[in-house]
Amino acid sequence: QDAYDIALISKGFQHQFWQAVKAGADQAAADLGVTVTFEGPETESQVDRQMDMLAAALSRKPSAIGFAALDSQAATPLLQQAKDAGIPVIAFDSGVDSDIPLTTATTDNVAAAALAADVMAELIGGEGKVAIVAHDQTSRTGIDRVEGFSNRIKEAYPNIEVVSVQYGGGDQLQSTEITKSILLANPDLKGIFGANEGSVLGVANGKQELGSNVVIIGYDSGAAQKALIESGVIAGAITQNPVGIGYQTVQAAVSALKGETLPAIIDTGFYYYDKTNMTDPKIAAVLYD
Amino acid sequence: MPPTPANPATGQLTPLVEMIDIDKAFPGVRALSRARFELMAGEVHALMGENGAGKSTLMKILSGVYSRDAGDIRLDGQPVEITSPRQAQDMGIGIIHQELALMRDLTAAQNIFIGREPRRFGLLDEGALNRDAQAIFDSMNLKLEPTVRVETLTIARQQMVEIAKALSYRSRVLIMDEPTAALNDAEIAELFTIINRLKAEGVGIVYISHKMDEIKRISDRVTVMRDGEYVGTVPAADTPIETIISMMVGRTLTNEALNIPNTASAPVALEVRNLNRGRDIRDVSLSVRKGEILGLAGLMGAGRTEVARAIFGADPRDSGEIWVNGKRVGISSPKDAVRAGIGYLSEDRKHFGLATGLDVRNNIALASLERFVGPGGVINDGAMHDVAEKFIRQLSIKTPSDAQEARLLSGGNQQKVVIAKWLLRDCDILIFDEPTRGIDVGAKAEIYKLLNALAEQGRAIIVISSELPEILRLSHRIAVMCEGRLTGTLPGGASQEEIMRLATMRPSTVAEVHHAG
Amino acid sequence: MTDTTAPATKSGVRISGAFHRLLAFSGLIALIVVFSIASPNFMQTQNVLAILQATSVNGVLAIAATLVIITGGIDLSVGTLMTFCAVITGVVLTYLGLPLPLGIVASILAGTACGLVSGTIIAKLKVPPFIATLGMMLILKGLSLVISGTKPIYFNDTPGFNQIALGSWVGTIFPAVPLPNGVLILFVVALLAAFVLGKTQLGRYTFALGSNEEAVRLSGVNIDRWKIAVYATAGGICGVAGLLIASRLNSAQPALGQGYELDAIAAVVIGGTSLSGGRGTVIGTLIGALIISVLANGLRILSVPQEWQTVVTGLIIILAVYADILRRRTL
Amino acid sequence: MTDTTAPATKSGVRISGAFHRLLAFSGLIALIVVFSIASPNFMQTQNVLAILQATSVNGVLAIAATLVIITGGIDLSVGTLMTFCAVITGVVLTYLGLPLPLGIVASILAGTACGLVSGTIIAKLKVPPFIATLGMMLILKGLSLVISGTKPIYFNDTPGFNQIALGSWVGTIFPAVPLPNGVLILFVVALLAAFVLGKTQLGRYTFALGSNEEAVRLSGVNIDRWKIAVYATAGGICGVAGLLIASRLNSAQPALGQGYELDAIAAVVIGGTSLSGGRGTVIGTLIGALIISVLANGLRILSVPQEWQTVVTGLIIILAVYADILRRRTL
Ligand SMILES: Nc1ncnc2c1ncn2[C@@H]1O[C@H](COP(=O)(O)OP(=O)(O)OP(=O)(O)O)[C@@H](O)[C@H]1O
Ligand SMILES: Nc1ncnc2c1ncn2[C@@H]1O[C@H](COP(=O)(O)OP(=O)(O)OP(=O)(O)O)[C@@H](O)[C@H]1O
Ligand SMILES: [Mg+2]
Ligand SMILES: [Mg+2]
Repeated sequence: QDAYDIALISKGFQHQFWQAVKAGADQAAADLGVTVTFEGPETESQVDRQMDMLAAALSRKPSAIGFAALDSQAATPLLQQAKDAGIPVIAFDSGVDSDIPLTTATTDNVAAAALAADVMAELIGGEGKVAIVAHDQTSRTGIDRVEGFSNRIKEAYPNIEVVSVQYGGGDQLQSTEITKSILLANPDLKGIFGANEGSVLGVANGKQELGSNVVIIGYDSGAAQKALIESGVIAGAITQNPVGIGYQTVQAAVSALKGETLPAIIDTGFYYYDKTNMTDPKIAAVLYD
Repeated sequence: MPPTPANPATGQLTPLVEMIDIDKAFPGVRALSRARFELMAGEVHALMGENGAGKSTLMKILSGVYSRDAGDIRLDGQPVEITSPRQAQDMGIGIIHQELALMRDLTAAQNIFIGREPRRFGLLDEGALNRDAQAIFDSMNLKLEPTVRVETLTIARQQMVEIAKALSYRSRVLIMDEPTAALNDAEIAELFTIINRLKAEGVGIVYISHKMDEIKRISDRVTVMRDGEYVGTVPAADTPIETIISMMVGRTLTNEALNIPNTASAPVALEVRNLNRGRDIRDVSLSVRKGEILGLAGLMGAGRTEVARAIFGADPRDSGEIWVNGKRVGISSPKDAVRAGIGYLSEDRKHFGLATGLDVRNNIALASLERFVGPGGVINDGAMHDVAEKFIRQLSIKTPSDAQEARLLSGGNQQKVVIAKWLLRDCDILIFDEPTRGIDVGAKAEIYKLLNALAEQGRAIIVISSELPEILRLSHRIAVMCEGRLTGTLPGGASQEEIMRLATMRPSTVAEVHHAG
Repeated sequence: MTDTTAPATKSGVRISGAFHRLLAFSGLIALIVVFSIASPNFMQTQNVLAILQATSVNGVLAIAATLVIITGGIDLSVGTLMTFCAVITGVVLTYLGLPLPLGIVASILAGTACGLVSGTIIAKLKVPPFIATLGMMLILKGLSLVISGTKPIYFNDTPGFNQIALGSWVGTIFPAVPLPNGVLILFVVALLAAFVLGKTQLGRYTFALGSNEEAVRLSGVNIDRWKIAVYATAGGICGVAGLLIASRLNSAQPALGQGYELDAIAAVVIGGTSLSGGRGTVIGTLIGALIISVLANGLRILSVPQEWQTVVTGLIIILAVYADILRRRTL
Repeated sequence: MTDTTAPATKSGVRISGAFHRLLAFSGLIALIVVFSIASPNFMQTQNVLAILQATSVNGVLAIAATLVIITGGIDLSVGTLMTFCAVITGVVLTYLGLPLPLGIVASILAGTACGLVSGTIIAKLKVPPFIATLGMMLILKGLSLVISGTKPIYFNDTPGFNQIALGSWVGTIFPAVPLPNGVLILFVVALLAAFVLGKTQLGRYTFALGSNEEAVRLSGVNIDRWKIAVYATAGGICGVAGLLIASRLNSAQPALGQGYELDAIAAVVIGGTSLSGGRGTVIGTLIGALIISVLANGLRILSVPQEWQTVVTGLIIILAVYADILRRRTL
């Protein structure tokens, strides 16, 4: 019998977060003796491009599909097609509003961003102005993280104000320019939350270019972010477990193919990490370079 | 202004068109200053003047292309404002522009009826369109497919399309700005038949040309302009050409005969052997000696331009050899030709000659830029300026400075710029295709002198011209083409009749093949 | 821009050019043959339909771009205009709860109106098309986000809306050919556009403007009006694309659309239309759009890693156009 | 494309045009005045430096694009070529551990080589510039990912690398003017490009090619060679941009770059260079690039919501170009 062929359609490709998911999937593929492919659109707004990728993947007749929906409703007809063809679907990263996926390997982005808000509040002493530099105004992760952070601030920290929310497309250069404008427009700014890796690297860059000492809370990891946390430019960051997401998605797909039952949700978890606990094996395991 | 003569045909006294004290200035140029013009119904009124005198500008004002700065325009004695080409058309004023204004990607018929397409049920009726165009071509005795794309036509044929287009408007006033510049005797005769017919129908015709013989043949009155100003209006019949010329240039020109030395013993500079290219060039062989001017004559579409372009490497050839100074040279592109010492002046200055966006100076230097390049590829603009000034003086190019953009020059002055480019390049072998197209009498004489001087210095020159007098005046020898073949070579003193005989000598086989294709 | 198209391919629909047209498919056919051999899944009905479906939106946008490019202009706003029209449809159908036909009309009207504005800025204010439509692209992108509140608008309350792109009227008549309506609509738009270009005054002036705008003006034609009409028509076609994409995603995604102009223009140019104007065909554009989606689909089917997909796509686009140039030269 | 630029502005650097040039700043100055009034933070030294720094990468890319656009071509690959050069530098400095000067040379050489390839495809194979550079854009994008292993390459082992963009040689001499080197490099590149365009043979042919390529060919000029030289020069300039961005981010980010071509071309066109070729100025392009970054910075400083920023940017780009057209018309 041929090795299982598992097609992963993600929300992105070039970002280090997605590369980490891919690395986890590749690892699982090697461990379990299956083949995986990994694809994602240019930006998280290209819902239709993701549909084309999903359609092409279906044409390939894979054994199973892993899918991180940019918009779960939009994908419903194609997912139905997969179900009709007897191809098991595993959702990952964010949930798919549908009963077709057998399970979802995901992080709770809203809760994770709220944790970032809590840390931020603590680090700036519970009052002052903060800003958010995020990657995308309309994608699920963008919305969840911005809302998770700002809602938490609003509810729990009346003396903290989110003065600016801007979006840099996850592009470091653009995020750098945005950060500089925010810092220059708000000289008394206390903290910035960078809502994904590209954004937070831009924020750190902007901070350094202006020689500011604003508190930065990041998201995800990657070699650069880890180094910046090490050196104190970034106070700390939320990490999901992208490698775990990738790994578990493939593992769940294989289990499904073998007819095993799966839990409804595989929570891959999130953590706050900083200089002090980065080398903690539990944390180190979920960080990627 | 002399008293307005009554129209000889109708005796009517109100002029069809009056333009009074028209002023027009462009940045840096005063194109018109109190210019005047008057046109009667049923009259052919020639508008004369040196290159840059303001003829085209005045007529563009009449046809709604430019707005005037000052002055009055009257139509049938009534003052009018003409603010757009459309409005001029509606008033019955049609114009054939000097610079062809065709849509190159459309067919001949589509060009003619642009804006007035015949329609059926709201849709374009291509059948009717082509039939109507064909009817106009027939009335002009012109053999042209209405469905041919104008881009593929030679400049002369494009000119015929423009004429057909102007005729199709059935205007009361028809302005022809150098309609014959690219035309041959046969087509000119055809055009004159049409003009006479229109004249009889009471159409007023403004006729601009630098071909002096035509003025006598076709026009009733002549208005002369100089430097944008009105000089005078004279009856064509009883004014000697010399008088008109001196009104134009402000002095009398001596028409010195050119001395034509014998070159029969000089070494051959350029030899073309068995040149072929599709149906356009069939087995053409010719040679030019050092110090010789070879005239290349033929009717429109005879293939002279094709031969020149093939020699120059501008178009690929199917077969044939090119020998320069006794050595066979491989020419597959213009740069090879120029390297071999061959220069080619195209008949179509707008598309193939002038870099219209560059200034005069750089256009003149375009083929010889290396000459002005110093260390590090830096251009010596001072030297370039000096050279450009020299040509501006020598060819009396009318331009505010050598930094004027070429596209802002008058047609004739643009032509002079292109000529200057090749004079500067100083090639051993020069092929000039319709070199005096649109050039005024004074400058023409200057160019003839220059060509002669070049020949005397040992250059070999081929002149392609549709003007037989020009060919006869310049050439040591005359080669004649018909339908892609060389039909004969005549000595310099040949008669027009001999040339015409060779130019129409079509072997029956050739005719058959041509029509079959 | 340098015009490298040979005289042979040109304006409008003409029967004499049919054979020539067929040859133009050669690049596309070569791709199809290669992929069919490389993967048994490629030529299966489902995948062919997936390719066609993937072509539909870009194809319609490319047809809009074709009209504008033939005039010698450019339209960078096609992608975000499509999104804007989708959002307008969302407002009409979901927010206002009006019936489906009104949503359809609204999308096309909104597209036409925006095209009218672009056209007017270009024709009357003489702003270069690149700038006018770049500005429009940004304005519409922003407005889509503003109007939708930066959230997708779903069409769950309009049953049948997703049938516009996903249903199959053809399939209900000929069950063997379950051609999705989206593809059918692409073909209908293509036919209409070819008809307009070849048979109507608007089409004639489209070519004439691109060929020599000044000459058209000197011929007494009201060029402003016709230019505006071309941009408005292109806008209306983008409205159709807006319906297609909204229907396909059963939602109006307000952030989508930027970057799509490049794919649309690429399809036009791959299809042999010259960016300098005056010449171009709708069928060429369709072929160009198909080449793009066949390439994307085929490489995915073959499981080529994504970074290599990009490299190969770039190479093949150049090769396909070069092959087309060779074909024309030897013709 | 319709040529709407008036006769007055044209080729090269010319002193007589100095006053005219100054006026061209008016749109930019208007923006600066408005933002200065609206926000006290806008005109602070640090913010001015931030704006200049933000202009540096796009400015350099736009200068590369200017050269190509003046020939009547287009270069869509500037953004991904920049990234490719950055990645090459990363390979040389970080993977191979070679000294800094080699990394600099490698970036510029890589850019020149890629430009050479694009230019050759355009000149020799007669592939339209749009397609050739679109293909290049994709190829280089893919190759950057392949070479880097889809991971950023950091320059941590090359101390001083980030001084290329962020240090301030000017500041060490005149401490009052802490002009970042990135901005200095932009100015140097601009001066060099203006010199090449205005004073050298290459520049002369750049304008001539855009004005009437066929006339240049029929003048016996080896147009292929010069065209290739222009694309190669533009490529080399993209190599400089690659160094700038890598130095600023202290890393080569392989995924970045696509989309940057639109900003670069926009700067060129806002600066008054016509897409139909034959005319254009480097100073215009600089102004265009500054307009874009002043606008972005100012709107952010004012904390305009992002979706409205987009709308306003679109509007102002159209208005700025329109104002420029009015100015030229009344001149
Ligand atoms: N658009 C323009 N801008 C600047 N100068 C112009 C423009 N059009 C014409 N001129 C100048 O106006 C003068 C008159 O030009 P015009 O074309 O009317 O001459 P012309 O008598 O028709 O000459 P020709 O016999 O060479 O055709 C010339 O000096 C020309 O350079
Ligand atoms: N009836 C026709 N319709 C269209 N094209 C024609 C016709 N007759 C000849 N031609 C074309 O004319 C071209 C030859 O003209 P060419 O310009 O070389 O000749 P020429 O002697 O220089 O004439 P011209 O005086 O027109 O410049 C060929 O390309 C030929 O195909
Ligand atoms: Mg004239
Ligand atoms: Mg000829």
